[in-house]
Amino acid sequence: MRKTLGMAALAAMLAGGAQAQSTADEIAKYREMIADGNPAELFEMEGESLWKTPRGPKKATLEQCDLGQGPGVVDGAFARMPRYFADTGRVQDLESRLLTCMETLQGIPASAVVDGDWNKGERKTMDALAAYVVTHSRGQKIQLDLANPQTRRMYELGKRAFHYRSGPMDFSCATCHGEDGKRIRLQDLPNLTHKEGAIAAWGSWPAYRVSNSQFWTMQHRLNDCFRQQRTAEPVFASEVTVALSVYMAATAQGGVLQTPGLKR
Amino acid sequence: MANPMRIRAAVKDGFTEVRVLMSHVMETGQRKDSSGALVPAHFITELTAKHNDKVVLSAQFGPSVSTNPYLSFKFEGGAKGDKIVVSWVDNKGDSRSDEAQIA
Amino acid sequence: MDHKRRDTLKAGGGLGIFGLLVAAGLIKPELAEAAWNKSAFEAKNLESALAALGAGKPGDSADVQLNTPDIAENGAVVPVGVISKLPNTEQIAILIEKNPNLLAAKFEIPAGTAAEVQTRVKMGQTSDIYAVVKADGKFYVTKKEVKVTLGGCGG
Amino acid sequence: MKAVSILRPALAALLAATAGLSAAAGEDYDAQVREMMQSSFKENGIASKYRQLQLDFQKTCSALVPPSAEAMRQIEAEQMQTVRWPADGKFFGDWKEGEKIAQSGRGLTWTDKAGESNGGGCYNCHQLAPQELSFGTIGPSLHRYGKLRGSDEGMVKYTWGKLWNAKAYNACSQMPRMGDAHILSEAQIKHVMAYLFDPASPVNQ
Repeated sequence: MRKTLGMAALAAMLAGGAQAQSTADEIAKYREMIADGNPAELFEMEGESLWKTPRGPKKATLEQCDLGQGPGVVDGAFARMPRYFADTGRVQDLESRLLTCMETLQGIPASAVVDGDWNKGERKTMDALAAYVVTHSRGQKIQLDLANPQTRRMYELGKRAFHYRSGPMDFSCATCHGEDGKRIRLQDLPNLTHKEGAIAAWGSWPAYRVSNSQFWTMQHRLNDCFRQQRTAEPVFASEVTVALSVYMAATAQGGVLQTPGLKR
Repeated sequence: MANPMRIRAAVKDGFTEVRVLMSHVMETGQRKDSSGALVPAHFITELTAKHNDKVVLSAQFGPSVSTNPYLSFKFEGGAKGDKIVVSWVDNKGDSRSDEAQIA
Repeated sequence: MDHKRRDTLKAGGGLGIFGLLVAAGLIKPELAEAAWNKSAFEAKNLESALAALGAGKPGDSADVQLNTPDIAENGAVVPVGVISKLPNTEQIAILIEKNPNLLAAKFEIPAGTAAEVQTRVKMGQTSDIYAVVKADGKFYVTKKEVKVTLGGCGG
Repeated sequence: MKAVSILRPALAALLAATAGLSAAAGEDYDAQVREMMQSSFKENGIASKYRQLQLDFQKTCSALVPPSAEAMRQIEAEQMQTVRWPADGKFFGDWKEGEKIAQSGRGLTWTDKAGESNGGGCYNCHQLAPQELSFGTIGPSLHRYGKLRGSDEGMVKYTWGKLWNAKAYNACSQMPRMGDAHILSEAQIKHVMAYLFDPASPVNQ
């Protein structure tokens, strides 16, 4: 019985495969057509203006924010993130580092973002700021400092978190993102355990999503991955989100950033 | 107040190609919010693009145009440094006008 | 000129935003007068939309090209390009048959502007898209089906 | 309710144990990850923090090194015990209802509410009816499922069991345990069965 089942399944799979290919070609054409004129540019413009606007109780701008390349240096900063910051003693991704800058420079408490709602208030500000910063690493190579022991530790944690199955559907990140050439519905799933897929994913988030006209940071992306994975909700900028980001960015090491991206 | 547009204009083969991204919700008036209430229609109705002082395109939009509208077109002539001005108004009377130089 | 403009601005209170834009020289008066074509944009079927555009029964034309994908990954953003090879093209309209309001956009093409526009539209479901072109006072049409799919996990 | 009260002290004990371990072992990443998978998450609506705890087979199937054939067989045997056969002996419902369940990917997220009927999410991973172009490829195509495989008792029972608990046939299968994990009700699984086997179902066209 096992044998007949295998043959039948194979025949059905081959029939489905040809159709899947022509659909994939059409979807590729669709994506090419919308690639020019990414509305993420609107968020980037807003982010640049917010970066330079005095805000918060301290009425300060973010122009002295140190994203790892020195105070105020935005160019190329995202290509080296997440990274270890001595002043906070933590490995930080872009969003958690922006939280630090907003808190120390502007006096805006991190809780305004961490406990906030998506697309509202300071979390919305965060979206625009991220759009601005990542645009200034577009075209640059992903270069994580993997010699740093703290970053290395986060990589190891991230890799294990990626494969951690739990919840009512037994899913882990790897369920959908552990193999080449898979799709959910029509959506291609990058294999994040290999370099090529990791570059496709890490290298194109944050991104504008046409389905809801929103700009999504990696924090937002990961949050919604976990939602669909049916876990509890990851806390904004929590250790697991940074660890997974280190795992993805390290796997994508050397790839070129196309940030900000344009997504379904 | 509405957020600024992003306007890019470049000369190519005797034509100036203009690409515009507008920041606008383009609400259809048919969508319900989380509480089930209808979100009122809010969309750009009219747009003009000018090269120096000459209208090079005018358009009317309905609510079927996508959120954060994109538009591209091209006109004859135009030189590097010339001014392109794009203006829109929406059904609530909000408006926005931005300019860019031909690159 | 300046004099006249100042006078118009002074009277600006009653002009509304569009009037102010005209007064400020941002928009030509001709455009302001060519008000938004309410009846065309609110038309619920192809016949009445074409009638409101003054297009009647346009003839098919291979000189009107509609550039869209065959399948849209998401109905919220469907790229649509229209190119007219007809001489003296003065107007291009994009209609989506199965949308609640068919007419999506209408472009006036002055002399010197290429009869070639690209924009993005929403589609509620798989539908024919029509490009209606007015050239030399006559209307022409071409259509193409775009399939709208459901992406993502649906969760 | 009873299960929760049993779990609560167990969770506290586990957390205390993992915290101790990570401090003692230094670079015991597995223990640190178990702790992180608790501390980085918060409850939201129906998505409780207990979801962060791993069942034994989930833990085995999360290891960076794939489990041994023996460990897999053991899991499969254990999971087979969970399969509940239809109480009235009837395996098939209405394929039209089955289609709706196959199409819907809703349910059990923190934006869903308790008591809502869940979808099966079948199309997320499988091709089924040929006219639905939007299908996933994580699982094999199930187009013409009944037509190609027939509907003898063995095939019907295998399919029911696979839907109830896919881990009974493949320990680390990516497919959720539709029946065992209370994602779908018995009645819903019958509808999905009809969608797969009924000669009139679009799946078999």
